Amino acid sequence: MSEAATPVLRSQRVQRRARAALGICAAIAVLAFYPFILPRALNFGVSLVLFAALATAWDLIGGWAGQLSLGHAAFVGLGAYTFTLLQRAQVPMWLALLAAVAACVLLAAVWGFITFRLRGAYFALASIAVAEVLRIVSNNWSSLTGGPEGVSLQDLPPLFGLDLYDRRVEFYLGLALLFVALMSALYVAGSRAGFYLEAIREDQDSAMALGVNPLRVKLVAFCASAALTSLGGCLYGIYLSFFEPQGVYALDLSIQLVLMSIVGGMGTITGPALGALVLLAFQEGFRNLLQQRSLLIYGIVIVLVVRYAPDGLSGRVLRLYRRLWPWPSRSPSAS
Amino acid sequence: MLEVRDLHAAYGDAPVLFGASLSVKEGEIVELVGSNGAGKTTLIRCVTGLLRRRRGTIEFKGDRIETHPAHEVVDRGIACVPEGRQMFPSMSVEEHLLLGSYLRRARSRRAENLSRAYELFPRLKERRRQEAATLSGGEQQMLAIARALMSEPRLLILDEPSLGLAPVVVGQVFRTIAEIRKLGMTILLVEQNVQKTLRMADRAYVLESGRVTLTGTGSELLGNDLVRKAYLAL
Amino acid sequence: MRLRLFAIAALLLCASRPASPADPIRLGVITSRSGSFATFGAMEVAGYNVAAAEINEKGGVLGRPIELLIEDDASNQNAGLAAAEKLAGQNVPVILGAFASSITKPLAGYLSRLKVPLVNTNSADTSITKPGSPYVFRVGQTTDAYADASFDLIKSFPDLKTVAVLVSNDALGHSTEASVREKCKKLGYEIVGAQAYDRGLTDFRPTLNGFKSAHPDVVALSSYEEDAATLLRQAKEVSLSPKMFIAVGATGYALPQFITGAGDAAEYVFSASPWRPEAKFPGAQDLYKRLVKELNAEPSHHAAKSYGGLLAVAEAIKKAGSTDREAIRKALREVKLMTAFGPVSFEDKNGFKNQNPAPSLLIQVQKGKFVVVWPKEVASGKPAYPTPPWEKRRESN
Amino acid sequence: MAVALSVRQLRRDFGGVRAVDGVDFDVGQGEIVGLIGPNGAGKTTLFNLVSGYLRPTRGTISLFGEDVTGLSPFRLARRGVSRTFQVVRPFPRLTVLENVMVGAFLRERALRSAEGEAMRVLALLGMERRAHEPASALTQAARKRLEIAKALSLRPRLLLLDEVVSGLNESEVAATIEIIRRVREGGVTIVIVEHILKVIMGLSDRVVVLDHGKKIAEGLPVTVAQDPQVVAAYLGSDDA
Amino acid sequence: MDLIGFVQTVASGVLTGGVYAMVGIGLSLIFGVMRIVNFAHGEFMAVGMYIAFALFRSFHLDPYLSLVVVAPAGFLLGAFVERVLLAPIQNAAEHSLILMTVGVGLILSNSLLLIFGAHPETIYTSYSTRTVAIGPVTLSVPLLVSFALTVIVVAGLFLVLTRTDLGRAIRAAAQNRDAAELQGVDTRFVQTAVFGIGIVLSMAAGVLLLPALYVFPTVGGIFTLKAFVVTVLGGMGSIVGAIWGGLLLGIVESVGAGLGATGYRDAFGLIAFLLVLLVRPQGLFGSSHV
Repeated sequence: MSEAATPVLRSQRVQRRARAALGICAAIAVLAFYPFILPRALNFGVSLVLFAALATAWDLIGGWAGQLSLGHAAFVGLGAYTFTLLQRAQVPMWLALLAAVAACVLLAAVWGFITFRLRGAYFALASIAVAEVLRIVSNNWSSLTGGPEGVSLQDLPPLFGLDLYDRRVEFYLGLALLFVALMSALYVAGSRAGFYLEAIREDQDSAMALGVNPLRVKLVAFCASAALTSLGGCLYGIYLSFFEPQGVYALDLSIQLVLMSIVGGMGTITGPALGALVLLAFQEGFRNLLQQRSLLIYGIVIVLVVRYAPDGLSGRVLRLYRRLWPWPSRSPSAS
Repeated sequence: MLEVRDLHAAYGDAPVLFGASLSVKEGEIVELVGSNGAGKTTLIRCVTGLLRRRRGTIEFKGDRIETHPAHEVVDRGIACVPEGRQMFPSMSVEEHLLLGSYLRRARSRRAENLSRAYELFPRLKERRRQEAATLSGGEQQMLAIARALMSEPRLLILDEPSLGLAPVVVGQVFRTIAEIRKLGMTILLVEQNVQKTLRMADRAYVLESGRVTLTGTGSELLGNDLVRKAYLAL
Repeated sequence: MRLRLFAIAALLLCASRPASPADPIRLGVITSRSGSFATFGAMEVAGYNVAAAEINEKGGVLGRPIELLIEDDASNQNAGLAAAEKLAGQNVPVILGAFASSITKPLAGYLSRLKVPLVNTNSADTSITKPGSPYVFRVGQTTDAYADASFDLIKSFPDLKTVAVLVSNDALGHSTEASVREKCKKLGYEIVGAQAYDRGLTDFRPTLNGFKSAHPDVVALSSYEEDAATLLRQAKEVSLSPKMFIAVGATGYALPQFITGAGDAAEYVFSASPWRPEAKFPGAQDLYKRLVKELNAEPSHHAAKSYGGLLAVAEAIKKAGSTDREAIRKALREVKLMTAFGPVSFEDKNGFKNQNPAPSLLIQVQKGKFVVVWPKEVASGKPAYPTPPWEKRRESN
Repeated sequence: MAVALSVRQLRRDFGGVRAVDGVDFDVGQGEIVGLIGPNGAGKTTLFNLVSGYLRPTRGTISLFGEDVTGLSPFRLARRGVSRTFQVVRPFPRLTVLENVMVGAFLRERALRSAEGEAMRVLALLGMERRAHEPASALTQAARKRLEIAKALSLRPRLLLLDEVVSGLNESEVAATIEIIRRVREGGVTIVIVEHILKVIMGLSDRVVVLDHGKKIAEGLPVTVAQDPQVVAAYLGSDDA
Repeated sequence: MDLIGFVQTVASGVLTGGVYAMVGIGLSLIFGVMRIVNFAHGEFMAVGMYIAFALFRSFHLDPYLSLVVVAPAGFLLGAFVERVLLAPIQNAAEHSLILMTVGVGLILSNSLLLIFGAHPETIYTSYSTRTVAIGPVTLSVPLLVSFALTVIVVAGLFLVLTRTDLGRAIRAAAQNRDAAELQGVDTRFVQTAVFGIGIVLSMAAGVLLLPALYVFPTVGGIFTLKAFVVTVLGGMGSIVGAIWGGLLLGIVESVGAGLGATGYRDAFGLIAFLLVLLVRPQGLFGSSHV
């Protein structure tokens, strides 16, 4: 093969990233027309962009860094509660948003500092415990959080003249968040930080030998993931306009984010968002039909994906794509 | 009794053996020598069934065993004292010996074999209730040998029994091996300490980079400068 | 290909043609058909179906039959909102639902903004109608109504002075506790203990033991059904013997499962209850039979409330004379019905908005059966009081 | 000659076992020092101590005159210590180039320059043609070489090589030796652990011999190979 | 709380803790041998509860007697799951194993939901509310019986592990897999057996709790968390540790709730769990092997 003689001085990753960047822009552009195309399915649209963003944010730590957090609902809940409670206390909205992000980043820093010393299953176990403790506290500290009765947003002042309760406004806010989340993933995919995250995931000891400080890198990724997730939590709070500890701190919510990433492909730029689309469309499409069976089918999906497509759907698609169009730079001897 | 032919093996994608062959006849003591990384332990792992070979055959008493899992290989009569002794750290000395006779065919004479093991290693009897983790290196090595004998093997494989032991203890271990040999046991020995063990060996094989490069009787090889070179990899 | 296009065009034409008088009136229903509230969702659906059948048997409303579009909220807020949007998009004049307060609250906010009237039949949370919204109506009683009835009974026994409260750690429980505290303050009862517990694996013994040393006259409760039976069994175990056990929050103790689950420990326990077939409301027994037939199982009060709710909606459409949402919303406030569930009307009172002021019943387990003991007008028996201590009961066994 | 690495009275216990027992040695700047000894002598433990993967029970390690005892591996890496692992550890899901880039990022923060640096290292090792293959697809020999490439990508001052030629065939061994020589010419100090003494003897300026965790000999390769104590350690002795 | 109340509270904590211990032992045993954290452990327990419930409902079989059915059923179910779902991926990344058990848990709890409905179910036996008085302290008969059976089961497990060939093979496989193979132990079989035994313990614990509690399809999640807490307190993989961990959790919860923070009851255990992970990841009771 003649290409093999002249090595391409660009890593696959950079090329992939360029392709993904184009794809993201195209997808966001198409999605921007959603409210005009499906004006009667805006609730679905909002949850779609919101969960796609949340799953992408989860994947920063779960997929790229390989730290299986089963407690990301903690950030959704803490973000939503901080924002809502401050907003009720007449704090300006932007300040409330900022505080929500700050609270989650702080939580992530402390939580990560304590539990990143643990590996694998212990980290996953601890993450469940953190979200559960927050749930229990929110449930019982009624004077602050409203307890199990939950909390509802007061009337939100318009933001730049836009009504925040208008589903279209919420949709575009969610779309913006999704864009930011995807851009973060894109950045991770082609930067030093991303290389370090993947190196830690693949082999932490070997990464350390190459000058990577695992605790620091993981903490940064965790905090970034927490910040994005908290913004998603705020939006989720606005969208629901009423929520309770049981709902926003639920283990089910955390698992749903993980599931979206797995189905779409962990540690890929667009996989988690794709997974969110597939799962939510499936769920909404069959809502009345499946009824009780929906979670059962979730379970079966997890088992099948783990067993037969551990790289997720996009991994499968990618492999098929590579089989059809092998990498140009790959020397024949290697295959 | 044991016939290894053209054995190829790898760890994951890393090939280690490139067509090694050797044979052990009933009643013999055969030694396998070679520098580290030559593939000695890999060969042993293939014979005992802990590692699946890539290519080649392993025959024991006329039956092909290369695809058998380890526990079936033991059942056929090959016992192994693995490299690094491989204790069960929080099990007692006696429990190790009882496990040694885990196989059904060895269970019926368990009591008998147990007392024989204690006869052979009186030190173990003193420590029968002690956990393996608390034993000294030499004691652990003795226990590993005694444990292997409990399965009433026809062939005993010893992988680097002197590894990491103080010189005085090494002497004890070799004396024990000699004693076992006197009982009529067929032995395949992997050792680094060639000076001492080649004297005991009926025959020996030199393994270099996954291939057998030299073979002969123990005393032949003992004087052979090539062995020294192969071993020191000079 | 061309044929198919024609077919689609024809379908579209059919869909958009103006409603003829025989067209059914489609009403939206959102309830939990799956997930953790599915059992209650089934009760609601049964109630709605029985009511719809009854209305249609009598010729429907405005000469048109009623058809229910039932959407599942999967016991989940997000799915509930998606369902609401879908129904609103199908131009239903009214939506009934949802079961759980946690799902009803986001629905209430959302549908108010869309100006779609929401008639809720079973959610108990105070805040749904207090302060409420002009578009949100509730048929079921609030915890305040339960507390009113309970304290009417407590007041009638002057030897009762102290109260201990044990509620589930959720919206209903907290609402109940607040109502009880308010009543106690107003009527001068002393609260000697108050605890909330989490649902799920529950060992109440430590808490009950804690109460025991405070010697309350009344133990006021609010629990879901599973906890109710366990709680009374454990009260028996630790011999917590107040003069009265009364379930102010009316979920678990008013269900038949409580009696089967708690066995003899259920005896003498009072409970507020939104509805019982024994209550002397017109057609109550008949409703009960129809519900049993529909469900093939023992119906609960949830089904009766949903039944009452749909009748009220039909009445409002009749009064409005159209299926216009605003007209129906105004007409709902005019509704004054007496049903087999009890009276239904929507009033603004004590800070509530569009709340059915129906009183709560009080029932008591007597010899393994529920007996309606309060209010006297509809009662089927007399209260058994005081509750004998557990030791005495054992002797009598 | 300035001292690159200095180890003093280094000791490490695992439970009751003393794996490294009071070892002293110095490595001069630009030197290649071979570390040899029979299996279980404590060579890998010593490597893990020097590269920060284990904390010494007692003793000190200094690097270019600074005490670095107890520093974590990545801090040492930033100070110029680079190591390979006996059991090679590529990042399997990354390509060869990306594997090396992880290390290159230590000195080059930007993606492009890290890529260039990694490519340069791969070219040095004759691996540039395999840059875009996933590391999991490499043969053992190529993995060993990738391991060296990763270590070199840090532009180390002190390179610790743990059995980088074992398992290679003769021509591969020769090529690797050539690479190591070239690296040294670039001014890098090298400590090499190897079982194949031929390699050590040919490469090293000096040799340190360990047995049972203790240093039993040190000196020129030729002298050490003749040392009866060393021969006994390897081949065993008659009198024991 | 007065002294008698306190003693009473501790006593009921110990009794509940015994059952926690049994759930934890199963989890710990599985982890010790297979290095798998079974996120479906509580769901298996719920399955056990429902089998006992169904047998009681249909045949009026006493829940304690139903152990005779539940134990072999549990072993078969566990062995099946291990063979078909876990064994094929045993060398996969750790998160795959975790997710696989999460998936199994979802399947189990939702199958229960489909079969039995979301409705919580209780059984009422003649002894459900019976108590015995020891001095001023009254204790629940079902809890006492459960505790006694737990003690018997755990003691039996200990005997099996220390006195039988299978038990020694299990411990050997947990401590050194290859060496166990070299003694003739079929470690594939041992893994299957261990997962089966772990599930039997979990399901048996469910049966023992049934007369004192109630069951609903998602009850398992709560117990999975409790089992984690128990095993981490005691040290993952340690059976003795799981016993102490279970008792400790039972007492901490009980006393905490008794002192007037009923709502925070579950939080106590979780916070203790996080603290232990922080300070002593190997558990409070050392890390002695299976």
